[in-house]
Amino acid sequence: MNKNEYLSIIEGMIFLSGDEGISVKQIGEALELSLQEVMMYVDELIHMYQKKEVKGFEIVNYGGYFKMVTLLKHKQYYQSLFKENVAKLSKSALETLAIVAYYQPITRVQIEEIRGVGCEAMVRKLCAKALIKEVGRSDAPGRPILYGVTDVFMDAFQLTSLDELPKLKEISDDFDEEDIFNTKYKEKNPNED
Amino acid sequence: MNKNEYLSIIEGMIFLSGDEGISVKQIGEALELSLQEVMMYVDELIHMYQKKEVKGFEIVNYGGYFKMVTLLKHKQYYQSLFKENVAKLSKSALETLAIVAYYQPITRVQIEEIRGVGCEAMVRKLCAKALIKEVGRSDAPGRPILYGVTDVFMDAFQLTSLDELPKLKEISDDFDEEDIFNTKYKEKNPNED
Amino acid sequence: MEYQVKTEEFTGPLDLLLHLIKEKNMDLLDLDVSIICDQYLAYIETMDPSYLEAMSEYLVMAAWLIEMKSRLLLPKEHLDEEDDYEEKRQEMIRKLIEKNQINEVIQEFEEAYNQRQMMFSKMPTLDQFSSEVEDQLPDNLEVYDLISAMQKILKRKMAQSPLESKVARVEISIAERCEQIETFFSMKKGQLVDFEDLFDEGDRYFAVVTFLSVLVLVKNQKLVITQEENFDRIYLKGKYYE
Repeated sequence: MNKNEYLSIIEGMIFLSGDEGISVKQIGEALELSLQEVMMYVDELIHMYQKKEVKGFEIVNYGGYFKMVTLLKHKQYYQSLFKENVAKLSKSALETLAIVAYYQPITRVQIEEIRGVGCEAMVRKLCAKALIKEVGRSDAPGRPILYGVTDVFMDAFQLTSLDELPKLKEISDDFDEEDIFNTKYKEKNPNED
Repeated sequence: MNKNEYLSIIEGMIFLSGDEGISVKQIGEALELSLQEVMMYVDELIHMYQKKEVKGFEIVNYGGYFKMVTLLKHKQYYQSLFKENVAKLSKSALETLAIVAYYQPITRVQIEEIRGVGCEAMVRKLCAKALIKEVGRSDAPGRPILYGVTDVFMDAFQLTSLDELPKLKEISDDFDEEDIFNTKYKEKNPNED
Repeated sequence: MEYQVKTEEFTGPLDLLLHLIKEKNMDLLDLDVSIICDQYLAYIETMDPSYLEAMSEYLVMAAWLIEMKSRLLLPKEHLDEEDDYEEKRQEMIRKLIEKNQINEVIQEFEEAYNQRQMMFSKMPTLDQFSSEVEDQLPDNLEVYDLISAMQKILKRKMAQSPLESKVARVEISIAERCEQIETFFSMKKGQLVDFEDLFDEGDRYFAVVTFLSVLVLVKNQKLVITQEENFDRIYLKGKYYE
């Protein structure tokens, strides 16, 4: 089988997999190719799509699953074909998801500590939305459930891997014990109080 | 909008229409083009696909509906891709199982209505795997068989009761800004999850 | 000070604290508990008390801030107390920093999410290729599999229903189907088309409507039917393009 043949079949596989997507491993097993070979072909395919002049959809990699999606810039034309379907996430939901993504695996109590509010209902809801799931149990007393993000999450936020999460802003270097002690007795500004 | 732009959007529309396909009329209405114009573009698109060197799928016209289908000559590779094996249940199997678990007792026709595709083979398969079983007959005309999940199903998903599944309402509900009002503050107890 | 505060603007008391600190142009690391405590209380007073449950979380923080402030006012004789205060203050700063870090990236998260909502894909079409090799069940199934499968179905039910969806097609009229078939043949430019090609898709109703439509089109002299011999394949041709 020559290269174009492999590329064609892989293109067909990604096409068939639809919104579920397909992993390098699945393709490799079906075609009896090594992961490296599959990666090479998929990369080439993605590259070919990037160069296309007529392009109604492109190949993306969300959480290790390759799938075809239409282009953002054409959204208005497709929207007329679909019913309104934008599911909004609330600020609290986004916040909780971000915390799980950065700190996973994480217990509910740990999430609550960072958010400063109770999260029981929210955690249950995000599980029901398949955006987070149980990934194990902590060794802490009571063996609380540990949560992590899912492939549904990776897709919903267009992430290939968690390495792509926006970097958290560095805490400035001068944040050490010394400084905090030194600033403690700062004079109050009478205008401010 | 130039020609390539039109071609791209129409390609995207045919892609999105999936198995159902899309008619010239539907495309014309969405893009505010005459039927003649749409036909010209679609013809050109089909022609472009014919010339492709890497081609996993092509555009066909079945009875007035344009759709993309994979090539017959690649069939064997797709079959080995979607073979079900010990390592995983297919997504269609999981979808059917989820529907039975949530809506049981349920007839095959009802499952099909929810999934939007025929499920006869799948229902038979899941019965053979003892994941679902007949639990009675519906009063509807023809007295169709009602299906429900089995103990094997409960074991496989490590469930003790179906109540452990999130409520359907939680799965389908939108997030809203009310979230924070639903979470009660609880005294933090280090021993508690 | 005229505050117009709604609890919905904040996801919790820490959010409100951060907001106040920013408003006062205060450095997080130099957090002055005394000032921020007064600000916080002023805010709380303007909150809508009807959201009692949400308010309670803000009140717990208020009580804690007041406690911190009162410790500051006490004579600083007992070193132990002093250390305790500083410890708590640092803990608070650490929490605020973590919360702030998350707040800073949330917008990016939201943008990615909203964009993705506007990028569409098709339903997987795997069933036709699916075959079975083993009867055994995988041992790594989890409830998540069911939930995400259900999510997909619901999402599809909401999203993937084109305006003229399957339901609409089931109710297609003969006139509509005639128009589709005519369009189809006008693109075939006089080629012969296998009669059965028109019946590739759809249910029985669709087939009946298609059959009747073909008869109508033939009657109206838009289509020509040809068949070489009895029981041979039937071919159709658009008459207009002859």
